[in-house]
Amino acid sequence: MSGQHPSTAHATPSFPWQYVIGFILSLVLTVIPLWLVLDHVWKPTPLVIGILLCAVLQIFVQLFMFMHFTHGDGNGPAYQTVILSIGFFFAIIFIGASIWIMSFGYQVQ
Amino acid sequence: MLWFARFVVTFVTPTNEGSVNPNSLREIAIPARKGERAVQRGFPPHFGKLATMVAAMAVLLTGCSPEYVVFNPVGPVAKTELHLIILSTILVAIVVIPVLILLAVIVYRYRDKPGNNAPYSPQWVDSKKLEIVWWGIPIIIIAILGAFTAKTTFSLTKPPENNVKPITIQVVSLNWKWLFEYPDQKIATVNYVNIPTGVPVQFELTSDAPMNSFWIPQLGGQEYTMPGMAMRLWLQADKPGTYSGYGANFSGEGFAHMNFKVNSMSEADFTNWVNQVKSSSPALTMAGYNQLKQDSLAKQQSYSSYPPGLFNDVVMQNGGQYMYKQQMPGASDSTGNSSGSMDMSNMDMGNSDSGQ
Amino acid sequence: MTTTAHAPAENHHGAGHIHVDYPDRPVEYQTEDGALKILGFWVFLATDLILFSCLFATFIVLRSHVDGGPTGKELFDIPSFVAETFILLTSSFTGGLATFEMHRDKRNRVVGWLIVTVLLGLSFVGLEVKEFVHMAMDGATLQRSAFLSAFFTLVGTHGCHVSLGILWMTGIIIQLVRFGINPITARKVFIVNMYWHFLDVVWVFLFTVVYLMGVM
Amino acid sequence: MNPIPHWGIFITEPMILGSDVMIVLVSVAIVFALTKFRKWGWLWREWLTTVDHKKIGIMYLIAALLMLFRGGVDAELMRTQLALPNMTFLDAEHYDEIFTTHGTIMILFMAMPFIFAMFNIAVPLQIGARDVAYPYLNAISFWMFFLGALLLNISFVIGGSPDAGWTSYPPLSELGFSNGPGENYYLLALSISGIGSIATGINFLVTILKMRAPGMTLWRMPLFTWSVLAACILILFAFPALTVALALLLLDRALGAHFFTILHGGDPMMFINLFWIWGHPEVYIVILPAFGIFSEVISTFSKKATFGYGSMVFALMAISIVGFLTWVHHFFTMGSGADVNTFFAIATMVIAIPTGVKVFNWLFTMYRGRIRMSLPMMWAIAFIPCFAIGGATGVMLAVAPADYQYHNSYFLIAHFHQVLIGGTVFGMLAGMYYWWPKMFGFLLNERLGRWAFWFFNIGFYVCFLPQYALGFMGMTRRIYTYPSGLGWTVPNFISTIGAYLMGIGFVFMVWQIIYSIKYGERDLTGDPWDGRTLEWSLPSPAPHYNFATIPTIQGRDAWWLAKQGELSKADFLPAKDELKPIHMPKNSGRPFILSLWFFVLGLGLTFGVVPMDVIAGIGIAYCLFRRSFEYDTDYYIPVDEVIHTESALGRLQG
Ligand code: HEA
Ligand code: HEA
Ligand code: CUA
Ligand SMILES: [Cu+2]
Repeated sequence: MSGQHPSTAHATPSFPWQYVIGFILSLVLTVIPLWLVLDHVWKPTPLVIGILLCAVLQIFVQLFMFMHFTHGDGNGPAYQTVILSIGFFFAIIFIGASIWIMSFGYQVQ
Repeated sequence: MLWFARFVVTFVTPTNEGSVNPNSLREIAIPARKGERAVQRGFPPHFGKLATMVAAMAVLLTGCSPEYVVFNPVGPVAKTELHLIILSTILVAIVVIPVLILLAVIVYRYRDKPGNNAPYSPQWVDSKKLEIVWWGIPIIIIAILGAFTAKTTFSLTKPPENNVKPITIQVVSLNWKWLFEYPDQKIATVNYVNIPTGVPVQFELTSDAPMNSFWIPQLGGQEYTMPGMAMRLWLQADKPGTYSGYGANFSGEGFAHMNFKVNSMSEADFTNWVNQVKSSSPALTMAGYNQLKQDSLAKQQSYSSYPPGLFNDVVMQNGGQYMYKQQMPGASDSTGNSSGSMDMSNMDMGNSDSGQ
Repeated sequence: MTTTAHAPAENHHGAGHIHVDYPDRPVEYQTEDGALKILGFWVFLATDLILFSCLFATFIVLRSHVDGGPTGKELFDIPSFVAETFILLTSSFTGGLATFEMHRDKRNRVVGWLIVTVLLGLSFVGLEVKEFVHMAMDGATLQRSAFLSAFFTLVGTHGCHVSLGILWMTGIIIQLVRFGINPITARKVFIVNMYWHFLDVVWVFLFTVVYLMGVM
Repeated sequence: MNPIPHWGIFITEPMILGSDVMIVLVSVAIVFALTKFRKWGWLWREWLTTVDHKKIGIMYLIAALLMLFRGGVDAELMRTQLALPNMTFLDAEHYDEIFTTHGTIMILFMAMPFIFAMFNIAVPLQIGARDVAYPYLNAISFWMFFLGALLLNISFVIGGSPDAGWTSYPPLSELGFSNGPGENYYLLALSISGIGSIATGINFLVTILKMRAPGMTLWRMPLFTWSVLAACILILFAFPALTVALALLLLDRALGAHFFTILHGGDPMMFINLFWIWGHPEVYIVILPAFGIFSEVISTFSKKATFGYGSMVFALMAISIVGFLTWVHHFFTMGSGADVNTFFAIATMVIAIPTGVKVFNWLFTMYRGRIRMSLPMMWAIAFIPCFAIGGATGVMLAVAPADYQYHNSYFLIAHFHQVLIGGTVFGMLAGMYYWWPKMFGFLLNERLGRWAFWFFNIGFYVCFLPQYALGFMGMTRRIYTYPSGLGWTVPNFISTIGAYLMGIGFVFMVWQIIYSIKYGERDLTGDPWDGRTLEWSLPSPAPHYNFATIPTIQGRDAWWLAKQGELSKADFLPAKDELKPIHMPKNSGRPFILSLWFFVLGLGLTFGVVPMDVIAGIGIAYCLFRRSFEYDTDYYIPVDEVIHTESALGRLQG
């Protein structure tokens, strides 16, 4: 996944399509959960899953449309893809496991 | 591997009487004096003179003395735990002992001495077969150990005995003493706890001071006492006797002195004792409790009564961190947890407003 | 004998003074040092991600510990956090446009978009401060409950990140004006925008987990 | 408020005073010597402002040895107090402070700088780089660590030390129960040095990923470098959790927040959770580099490549990932639930599998090798039994229901000293002996080193084996005294003797170093151990640019292959006509000054002196701002100079 990024000024497209599309997507992905919550149609569990899903999609928008996530310097792999993936993995583990741990099964009710 | 011999001994011979300690608790509460030589006081004579290391090693090796409280369990919980300890020791020994032997042999055989004619093959640095062996054996061992661990972990959440009606004792760790309340008998004690032999005891644990840990090695393992929470620990004594209990989690200056005694006695003796406490001991008032709560050491004490609901009040005094219902006005408890299962009601966002 | 690298060139990245190791890479990657720093910044973002995840974990665990005090539902003002969200999303976009123009070597446009981004950032921080002050005046302070401690710390940490980003971006704008686009300033623009997009990602989760779930 | 009579106070205070006087005297002596020999400029130019990884490594090493001494003295004091029942040598207050600083210093300010010393000394040389990816940041890391350590150490002199254990659990560590500055010292010292650690993690990760010499593919990397890579992953994803835990506790204490207080819904258990999210990976952070060193040392001194290289690499990575899934084993007894405990118990045990594979591969590296008993190898061999037993008791601890009996007992203390000392300390000492000639250009005296080795090793077992027995006797940790009659006396007494033996071992080590500085044999070859990896192709010590020309690597253990004639040795020597000017970073005083500001900030926060904090904040901001506007950060070493240096070393070709 080495960076086949336009290397000079002249190879860059003249209109920032990628950014515009990304922006529109991010707006849509914000409006949807907002509407879902304010609209009160869904039950809590699917609602939470739904809005979290939108949030996760937003990550992808920022990473791929804005942040040049898969571009490296053209010399060797784009290591950040691996490192950030591990980072996301642990972030999920830490949050999920903390919730699980802090639920205290041995507690007297 | 010194204690290993002891495991074997414990495993094959029935355990001797559990009661151990000649010194009473009051001695512990007395501050240590300068120059007071411990050796002269209540030190079992068969230990001989302390200075000789040989004797000392012998003691460690035989280890048959009742001082090894963990190896002298007197209740089903501690016994189960001891069995796991023995099992895990044997399982890890299966790999570790060969490692030690291999190391000794290899280092001896392949040392770089002139005239050493052991083979030297610097190119031999890979072997699929061997690697499969030493990935495989640990995997098998861990699988066995893991299975036993899982089984026991779940089984210890239940009362050790199903046919006998359990009693409940509520435990509050204070700075730096232990308060025991008997909700059914309505009496309370400090720094000692009497329990009927053969009856499962449900200890409910909390703290009105920094967190501590409640540990009676001969009856079973410990559990934390934490402010704002009530935790459950099942223990049971199978034999009458006096056992040591410890505060196991550091809680400040007086922590070293947070020991207590557990007396296991027949149901009849227990009832007698309860009646005796009821008739002859003072009552624990709220003022008395507040006094007791102060940072200090304490002697053993008995109370004929205590403020009703004290335990619950202690748990709830700051809102009871995890008592969701009290805290989130308007929220319903749709999850309806039962004990021992996961309690996610206070975090599960999906359920948090199902009432609205 | 070249003993030192000289002060950055005046206008164009092709200008001779900066030591360019890889002329045919995108401008931010043209020096060895720049390439290393961009990867290093990615790694830093991974650590920052963990930092935020721990704050999120704390917030979620303490979310219900309101101690009889105000809850999220009572506190959060929907129009205000929705406005904050759209402002930040837009600023992420304008920051991206700055990177885009940088690759087209349009110094003035880069500066322009960065200024827009900074201004949006400022209004975001302004709204947030207003929100915090409002809450504090209603007695919902950091000291009131575990929930509020966690709320202010989580959202505040993000706010501090944004504020730092504003200062940093301002510094880079000045450098752009003074030195133009060259491999060094380009790398800085690129990195500060990575940072900015990352804060947008974090905010999306604040928006979802703290605010939306708070008012559910 | 204090129920326990302070009998020990008259003995203890002079001890503390004594150590303070020692510190002051040594400082005065240093100032005097520097002035007398006009060395201030030298100190500033060569050390305080250096960005050279080799010098930073040496400074880490010196700091680590000093902290080993400080933590060791703490240990000796504790062991003296515990030698007999009802001792009054230390009172509760001082004992509590001492075990807290002992644990904190040993892990954060001894083990961490020790591994960082090894990172710095060896990694760039092993992968054929001229420096790390960010030399300037590297200097910041060091000075942040150093001033963080200093902050904790002055607590004994100014204001009082922390006394809630190295784990610092709330609510004991909250304002309500610990209201002195001690706890603040702990929080700030750890935060400041923690920033440095994260920076080091980033630095070495990028260095290893991006700065390898041509031909040095990942699969040709020395195992020590691999272990550093694995440790960096652990650092990156673990340390932020510590930062958060400390910061939140600080918010509680300084601003009245309620994260971990008992009041207003705070939840102390969340601190425990966050602390161990960091804390468990932390122990693997300090062990993995030791594993790397053992791989290098065992292979070098057995004259055989490491057995099962692929497995070794895989095991390192597996440990670094699975190491993140085990943290609950430090609080099985908190009652998180049978499901939670089971999951984390099994995840913990799983670590034994890759670790065991490593042990077997080391054994089979020696098998059919030729084992030379030099000092590094002695420590490596001593490591195996010690760590195998300590790891095995770790697996026993991981059996959750059984841990209910071991938790917070001396069984636990014995376990972790066995892995920390038998693993990390032995490993770092092996590394120190191994790379010492590379660092300083002379060899350490073998005979004194052997004395140190035997005293330390025998002392170790005498000290810590009895502690397993104590655990089974119900002795809990962190008690400053115990009554007689429980059977604890004899094992404790033996243990104390062992601790003294280790102390003697350490004294021999210091003697060995001082003696060798004067009389040590010079290392003229650059390759005193008949080494295998790239660093041994360089002269000892290496020139400050490391490699005049970067060699192209054509195999694993390339230098060894070259010596065997399988590759050309000439590849590792610079050729005159290939030399180019060498691009190097400039020295800078700013890392030191920036860290000083952090130190001032820490001190100000510790005592709540707001003006101090404001000034320090401005200082920090100014340093960062200046750096951002600084473009003149590097220079070129002219070819002439390189030629001069290399031909003086007799290495130049053509
Ligand atoms: C360098 C540091 C280090 C290392 C490497 C380890 C390694 C391990 N540790 Fe340890 N540990 C600590 C430092 C370390 N630990 C510290 C400091 C504490 C206490 C902190 C405090 O409370 O203050 C602690 C506490 C601690 C606990 C908590 C106990 C309690 O508080 O009640 C547990 C429980 O599971 C545990 C388990 C393990 C395990 C399973 C390993 C494994 O990684 C070990 C793996 C190694 C082997 C198993 C040996 C080699 C293998 C073989 C020879 C072959 C295969 C073997 C088998 C199949 C059995 N450790
Ligand atoms: C890498 C980490 C590390 C290392 C190397 C050590 C080394 C030692 N430790 Fe430590 N220890 C910890 C980490 C470590 N420890 C931690 C994390 C804790 C938990 C703290 C807590 O509970 O919060 C702990 C706790 C701890 C306890 C339990 C305290 C308690 O709970 O009450 C004990 C008791 O025996 C102990 C003993 C020792 C001893 C004897 C050594 C010996 O190896 C020390 C050997 C001595 C030296 C290396 C140098 C000494 C030098 C001299 C004496 C020279 C004197 C000469 C002159 C003045 C000229 N340690
Ligand atoms: Cu810890 Cu409840
Ligand atoms: Cu651990």
